[in-house]
Amino acid sequence: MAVVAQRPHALRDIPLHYCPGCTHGISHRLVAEVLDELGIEGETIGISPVGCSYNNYDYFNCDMVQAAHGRAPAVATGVKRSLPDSVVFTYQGDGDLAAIGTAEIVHAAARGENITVVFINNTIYGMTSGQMAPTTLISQVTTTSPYGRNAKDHGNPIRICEMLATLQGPAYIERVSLHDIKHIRQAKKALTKAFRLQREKRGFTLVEMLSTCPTNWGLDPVESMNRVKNEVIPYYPLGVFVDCEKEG
Amino acid sequence: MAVVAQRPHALRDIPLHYCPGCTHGISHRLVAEVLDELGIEGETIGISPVGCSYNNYDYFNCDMVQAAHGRAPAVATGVKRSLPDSVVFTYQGDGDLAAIGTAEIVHAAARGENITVVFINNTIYGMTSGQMAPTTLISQVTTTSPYGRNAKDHGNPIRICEMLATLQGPAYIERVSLHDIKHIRQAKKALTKAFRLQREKRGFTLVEMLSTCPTNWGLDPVESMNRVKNEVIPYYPLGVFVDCEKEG
Amino acid sequence: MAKVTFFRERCKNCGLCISVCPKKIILADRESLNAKGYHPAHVLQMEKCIGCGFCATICPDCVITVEK
Amino acid sequence: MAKVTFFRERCKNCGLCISVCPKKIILADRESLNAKGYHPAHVLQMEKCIGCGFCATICPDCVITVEK
Amino acid sequence: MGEKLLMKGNEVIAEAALRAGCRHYFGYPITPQTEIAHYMARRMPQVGGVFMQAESEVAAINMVYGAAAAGKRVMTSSSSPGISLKQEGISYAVGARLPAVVVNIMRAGPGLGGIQPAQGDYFQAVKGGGHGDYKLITLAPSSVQELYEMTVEAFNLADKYRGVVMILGDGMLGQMMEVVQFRDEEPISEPAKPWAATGTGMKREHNTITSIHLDPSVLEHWNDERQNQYRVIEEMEQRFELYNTDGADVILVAYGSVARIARNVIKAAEREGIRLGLLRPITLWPFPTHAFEHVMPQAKAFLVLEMSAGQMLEDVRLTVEGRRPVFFHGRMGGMIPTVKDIMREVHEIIGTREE
Amino acid sequence: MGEKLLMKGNEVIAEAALRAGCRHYFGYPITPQTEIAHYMARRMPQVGGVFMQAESEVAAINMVYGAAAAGKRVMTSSSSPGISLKQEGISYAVGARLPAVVVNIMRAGPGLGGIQPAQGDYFQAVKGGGHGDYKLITLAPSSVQELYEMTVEAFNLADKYRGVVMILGDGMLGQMMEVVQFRDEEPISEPAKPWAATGTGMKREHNTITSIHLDPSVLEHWNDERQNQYRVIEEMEQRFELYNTDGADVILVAYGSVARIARNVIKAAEREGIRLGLLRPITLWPFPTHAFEHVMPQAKAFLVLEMSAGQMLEDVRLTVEGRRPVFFHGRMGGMIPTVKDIMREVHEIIGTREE
Amino acid sequence: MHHEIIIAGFGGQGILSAGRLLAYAGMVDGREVSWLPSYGPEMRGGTANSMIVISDEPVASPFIYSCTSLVVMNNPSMAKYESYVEPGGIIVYDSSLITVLPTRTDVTAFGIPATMMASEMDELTYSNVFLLGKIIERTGCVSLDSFEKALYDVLPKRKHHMVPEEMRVLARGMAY
Amino acid sequence: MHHEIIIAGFGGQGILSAGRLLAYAGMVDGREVSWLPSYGPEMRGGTANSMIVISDEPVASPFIYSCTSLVVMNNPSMAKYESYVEPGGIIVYDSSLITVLPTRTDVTAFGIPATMMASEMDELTYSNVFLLGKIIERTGCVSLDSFEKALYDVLPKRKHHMVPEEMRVLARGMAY
Ligand SMILES: Cc1ncc(C[n+]2csc(CCOP(=O)(O)OP(=O)(O)O)c2C)c(N)n1
Ligand SMILES: Cc1ncc(C[n+]2csc(CCOP(=O)(O)OP(=O)(O)O)c2C)c(N)n1
Ligand code: SF4
Ligand code: SF4
Ligand code: SF4
Ligand code: SF4
Ligand code: SF4
Ligand code: SF4
Ligand SMILES: [Mg+2]
Ligand SMILES: [Mg+2]
Repeated sequence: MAVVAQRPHALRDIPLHYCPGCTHGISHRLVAEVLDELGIEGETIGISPVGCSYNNYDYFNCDMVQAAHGRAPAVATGVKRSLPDSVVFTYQGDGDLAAIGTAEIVHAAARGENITVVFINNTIYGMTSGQMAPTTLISQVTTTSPYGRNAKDHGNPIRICEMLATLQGPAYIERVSLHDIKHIRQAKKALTKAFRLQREKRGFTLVEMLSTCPTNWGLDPVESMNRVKNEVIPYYPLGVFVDCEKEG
Repeated sequence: MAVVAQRPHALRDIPLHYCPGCTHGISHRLVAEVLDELGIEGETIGISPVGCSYNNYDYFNCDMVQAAHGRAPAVATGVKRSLPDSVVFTYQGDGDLAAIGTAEIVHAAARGENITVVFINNTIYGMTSGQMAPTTLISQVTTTSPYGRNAKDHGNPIRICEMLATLQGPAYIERVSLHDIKHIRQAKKALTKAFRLQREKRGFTLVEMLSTCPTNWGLDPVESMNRVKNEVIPYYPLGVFVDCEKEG
Repeated sequence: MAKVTFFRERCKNCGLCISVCPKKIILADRESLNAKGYHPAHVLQMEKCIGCGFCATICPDCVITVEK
Repeated sequence: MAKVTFFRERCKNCGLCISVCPKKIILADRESLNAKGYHPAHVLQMEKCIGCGFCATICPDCVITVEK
Repeated sequence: MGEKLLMKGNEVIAEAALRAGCRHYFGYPITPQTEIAHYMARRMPQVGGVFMQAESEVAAINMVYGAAAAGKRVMTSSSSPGISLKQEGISYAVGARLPAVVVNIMRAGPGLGGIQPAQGDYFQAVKGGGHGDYKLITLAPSSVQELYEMTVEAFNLADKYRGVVMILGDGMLGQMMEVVQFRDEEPISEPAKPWAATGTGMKREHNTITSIHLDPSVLEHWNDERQNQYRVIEEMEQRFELYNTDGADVILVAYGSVARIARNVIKAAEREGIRLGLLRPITLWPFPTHAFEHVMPQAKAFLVLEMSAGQMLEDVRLTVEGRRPVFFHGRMGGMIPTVKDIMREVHEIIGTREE
Repeated sequence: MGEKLLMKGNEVIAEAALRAGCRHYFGYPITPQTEIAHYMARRMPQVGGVFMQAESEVAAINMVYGAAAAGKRVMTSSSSPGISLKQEGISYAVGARLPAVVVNIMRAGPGLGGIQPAQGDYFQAVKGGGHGDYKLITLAPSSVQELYEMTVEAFNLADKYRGVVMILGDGMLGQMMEVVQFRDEEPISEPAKPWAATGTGMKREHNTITSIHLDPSVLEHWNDERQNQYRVIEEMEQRFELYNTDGADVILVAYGSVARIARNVIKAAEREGIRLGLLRPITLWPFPTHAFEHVMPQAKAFLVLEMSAGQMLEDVRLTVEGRRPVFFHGRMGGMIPTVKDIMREVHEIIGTREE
Repeated sequence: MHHEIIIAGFGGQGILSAGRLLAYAGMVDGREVSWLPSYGPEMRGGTANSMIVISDEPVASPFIYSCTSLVVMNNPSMAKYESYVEPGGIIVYDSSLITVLPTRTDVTAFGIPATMMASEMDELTYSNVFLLGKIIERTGCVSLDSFEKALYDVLPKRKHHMVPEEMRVLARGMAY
Repeated sequence: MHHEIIIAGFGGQGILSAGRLLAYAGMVDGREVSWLPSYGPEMRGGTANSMIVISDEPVASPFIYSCTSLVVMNNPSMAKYESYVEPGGIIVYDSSLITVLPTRTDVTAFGIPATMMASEMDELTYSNVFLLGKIIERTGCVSLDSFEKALYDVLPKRKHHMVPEEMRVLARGMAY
């Protein structure tokens, strides 16, 4: 009998601390599978964010560096400019990347920093108990938008891929979703491409993954997947925003 | 005899400290003329940046608040949310706005903060003696890109208007230039519109002014104007990027 | 025939595998609790399993190994 | 006839007004220096001035008042 | 006094700020103080105030700067790493003479550290974690009721001295629930702010808010004025509590949460017939040197207790200046000192002194 | 020793870093230290190193964190406001035990302040402007030659103790030119860094660089280890200079630029027949307490000189602990102490003591 | 009277709200009270505990090093807190989750399969109420009336209809 | 020997580079030297000064409160620094810019219309060289050979062709 699916080597065999049904676990596995399949675990350095995945340095088998909240792209820059032949990825939540870390992601992208950013957009601050993120949808209720986000007071949610796509540094930007099998597979394809392009030194790559936070959404895991499909994707269209292979 | 041109009331009658031929003086006068013409000097609060214009609080006749480097949009937010019926503008250089202040400008724009940003892009850090800015052109020599900016190491220059235009908060974004009479007049029109829209509470407005820094460019003032025309505008196309009056 | 193995102590009974199984053969084991306090997922009629791997693809906790 | 007045102590001899005057009547006064050490700009043949205001529009230092 | 309510420390800070007339709050979430923001988010819209979640701590403190410049009572709150990010902004607000309240609900450091209670930011608060010579009036409440009273006080002091006031609590204080009773009316004293940037209305000279003075003699003069003001504050605003100090063999010195544990220690010692006193600084700056003069005649030794490696310890030593022995017991990393361990120190000190 | 060169302090720092094997520099421009970046921008590409102008000071310190995590010798530099912005990052680097060198060429504060020389960031450097209990070895050179030697030293110390080392200079030191002579070869000691994140090569367990330890007992243990290490450093790494102290009536205590003025004061006093000594701390942390023990027997009084409101003063008082009178003369705002004013203080002190 | 109570288990088991209810009821009873939650970084599944002091005297430290009663809902917490219980105190634990039983002989221990019982009622949030029932029954730390008032005051309006059922669950716990 | 020299004027007048040349020449002469520039926030037009010490002994403070020689190129600097000059010292000033003449009688003052002379040569950067010439002539703080070497060492290669002209300008200053 052949193995159809099992824990990838790049993911260490310890329990994950995430809430039941949280898609952080899925994206972890996908990243690990790509490291396995491209055979790059040994040359990879991952940067952990501050957010629910703050300690994924325990989960990945490659070398890992934990970064200050929002600063993973700067830390990644420091690592990559020190070890230009390594593979460097950041793993960042939407609070981490789209709020406090805005300057760092914009400038890493603008510089065309040769790193891969795995961007987990669950439209909320998971770790600190469900505050509004820059990505929170209009009328979504959070602990800091208890009456629902409204455009007048809070502005409209930021679409990071679209914004970064105006820069010339990025080699590849795609938005994917983790809400069902088909999309999970597409997510993995996108990740694979991003890491491959990095190895080819093509520049900055980013994969945004629409994710869930069942706990702070107040929904069960399956309902959460449905929310992604029905509410999140309509605002955050899936697709490729930059592809250096298409343009060149 | 009628007066064709004279110092506007909103600009105080003291010498400016800028270098000979520096266009900061022109943009100051334009802002002041608009305050005069809209009759809003008395209700306006301006935010000074850190940059060569750090002390333009001495030059403008309206109330002024000096902000930390890059944080003018946050300071403006604090002022405007305190005095929603006032007119608030920031005046920021490209180092201030496009480097250290990236997060603040992006989020003020995303929130649709009802302020006007006067963005002085002279493709360089003037005050600190001519370092590379995020807006420095490819192959431009600066004190921190002594061999010329190159895309591989430093990335390509960031086009702020284009980037912010992807957000939904801005009501009006235009890029203008100060290199000749015709363009100076267009710049004033843009400023007038921006301030008017702010008074109408339409949201975030930004006018980027392509400017000069004769001193750090190593060119005389007239040559500097020519550089704007021949080298800067081709990379930073003039025009309107967002206009809530066109869209609605 | 396919074989699906659950690392039951790791299961958090999130229900995602249950929701994607095309054969609807995964269930939470209401009779037992793992040390974390969850009723772990398990397959009832293994013979119906087609080894599609959907369950493992969506499981956030690497609970599931699928063989075919 | 138009009249152009220069606040000569404020002038930095940047040359911008000189460059835009359609009548080419503005010049730096090589004979004199202001306290800042600049040869201030001045108009030589005021009668040629058309009062277009270009000089004042481009002057960064509010040196120039134009009347017509 | 109103009815008794069971409330969380963090929520009480928020409620107290509202009662003190604060209608502008700018913050960024961080454990263990996030409930302040949650409370503000719920209540501000109801009272016509502004709650804003900034994009970062840096933005938050600069929004505070803006609102204060506009003459408003304004507050921000955070915890250790977030407070580090605010250091430039705090220095600016002081430099521009803006009244504002900054709350630090400390957690264990350094770095990302942990989220359990600690007092490792004492130096940062009282010596100035930002650049330049400046001081923040720093209040260290020790109960939920005091969180309420000190928060109101903080706004009054900020306005009185046109400066930044810091409330220095820790995760235990912020997270615990205790009974609080609110006053029917708050003792608010908010002076006029003719210096504020509110628009000239074409009726006065323009106001400018700035912290830059390039002429060294001007900037020195500005600083001299501050230092003079600081001396006044040191004289007038010291706050402290003395408990059980008369005839005490050893005086415990502790603030905030740790002072509560010190009370348990005093009880435990009493059972053994040892008399301990507590000197509890309520203002950390100005450091309550007066309190020490009160107890110095009878004090035989001081035992400083902190959840740090010994930071307030330095201020105690500067105050005691060798006149009495000063001992220290500290825990770090989110560990909370135990009565047992402290009693062990007490025994040792008393042993030492009995020789 | 090489030939005599006339160089600017800032440029010498940069050159010294290169000689110490630093090939990674991340910074953001700010007066009065920008020449460090300019020099690096010119030289790094020539030696195959990395000069990067970051988007901000916050980004710069986090890039430093990354490069240090990757095992490289790395440096950043800034001036006061910029250093305030780096406080979170510095605390993180300490927390993750990363060796790095941070240069602060101080200017006057608070806020945007001025750009002239000051020493108002002493507390920030030696007490910890960031959150949590940590210490930075802080070096205070006083000449361009020393800027060179101390910068090399800084890298060695950072690696030796796996920590952040700060070079604390001021605008005068950074901007002045003086003659410097470089050694032909530097005394570099760079240990192996098996802990660095360089890729496992599938040959070892993965390395993790982190500053978070959520279990308080683990974090406390980590902190205890640091404190023990700090005690070792306090014992081993104190550096200071004693000049003219034998038989001195009053000992001047000054560091950095001010120590140079102190030398002028000593000359001026000599002309009046007054013998002054100079105790010059070279390490500000560890504070050179040993130096005080050397001079304590003969010292009658100490006069602390700073370009601040009195910050090192506290460490002097903590060291002297009431055994001798400690006087203070400080200037702020970018003003530089004058020989005349200091002599006036000296006269007063001597007058006092003669009674 | 002076009660020091620790409630410990996983996040999501209602560890914190159970403690809060007790403190609230204590206040209604006119006592001095404090409640201190642990706060982990994890929203679900991490260990959680809350410390409650109910006393006739002002509460010195809300953080306690020993307790008179312990409610425990998972194995790690049993391992950690068993030794905290003062001699003569009581331990109430969820026997459907706890496999490592208490070993002390100087305290009284009660096992109640609370999670299983709650799971059978299809309302997992009841599990801690069973256990609280036992504590209240054995120690009288709070009165039943105050506990009921606490439920009404603490629960959001939309959950008030559950209060009678919760009181019945409490009674089952008391009687177990 | 011990010279303390202040050169002051507007930014852009070559105040800093003139000072640097002197210090460099002093070093070539084998002296101990220091050079301390003022650094204003302004790139052009702000006031600027540089302080140079050239001595046989190690330089204590590069910051000086008085000077033996003063070169001054604008009115504000004259107002500020005239009193710095030690009795018996010298002041050399640009008489084409300075309208407020020195009033001290215990020092020797020389006015040279340096900017006008330089402007006539169409090379404004020479203005300070005229003034340096006078200082060197009166004080002998540096030797002419060293000054010439300083010019070659300090100026970028592409300006080396100007050195002979600069030396001629210097000589004119000395002779003025
Ligand atoms: C400087 C700083 N500010 C704030 C925090 C607190 N904090 C921790 S995680 C987090 C937000 C996490 O949200 P996100 O990045 O969306 O990640 P998620 O938890 O949703 O995966 C915040 C604000 C911190 N640790 N440091
Ligand atoms: C936190 C901080 N970092 C750096 C500086 C130094 N600084 C002052 S102005 C400036 C750049 C100014 O450039 P820009 O914004 O383009 O304005 P310009 O001078 O070109 O008008 C910098 C980096 C500072 N004052 N504060
Ligand atoms: S809080 Fe949300 S994002 Fe965090 S682990 Fe739980 S479900 Fe996932
Ligand atoms: S340095 Fe440049 S931007 Fe600044 S005043 Fe001079 S010319 Fe203008
Ligand atoms: S492999 Fe497919 S059919 Fe088999 S249990 Fe999993 S999801 Fe169901
Ligand atoms: S998806 Fe995984 S964790 Fe969730 S119920 Fe299935 S096996 Fe358990
Ligand atoms: S008004 Fe027109 S014509 Fe007259 S001087 Fe000015 S630019 Fe020349
Ligand atoms: S534009 Fe103004 S400053 Fe420039 S030369 Fe003309 S008058 Fe003088
Ligand atoms: Mg998130
Ligand atoms: Mg600029």
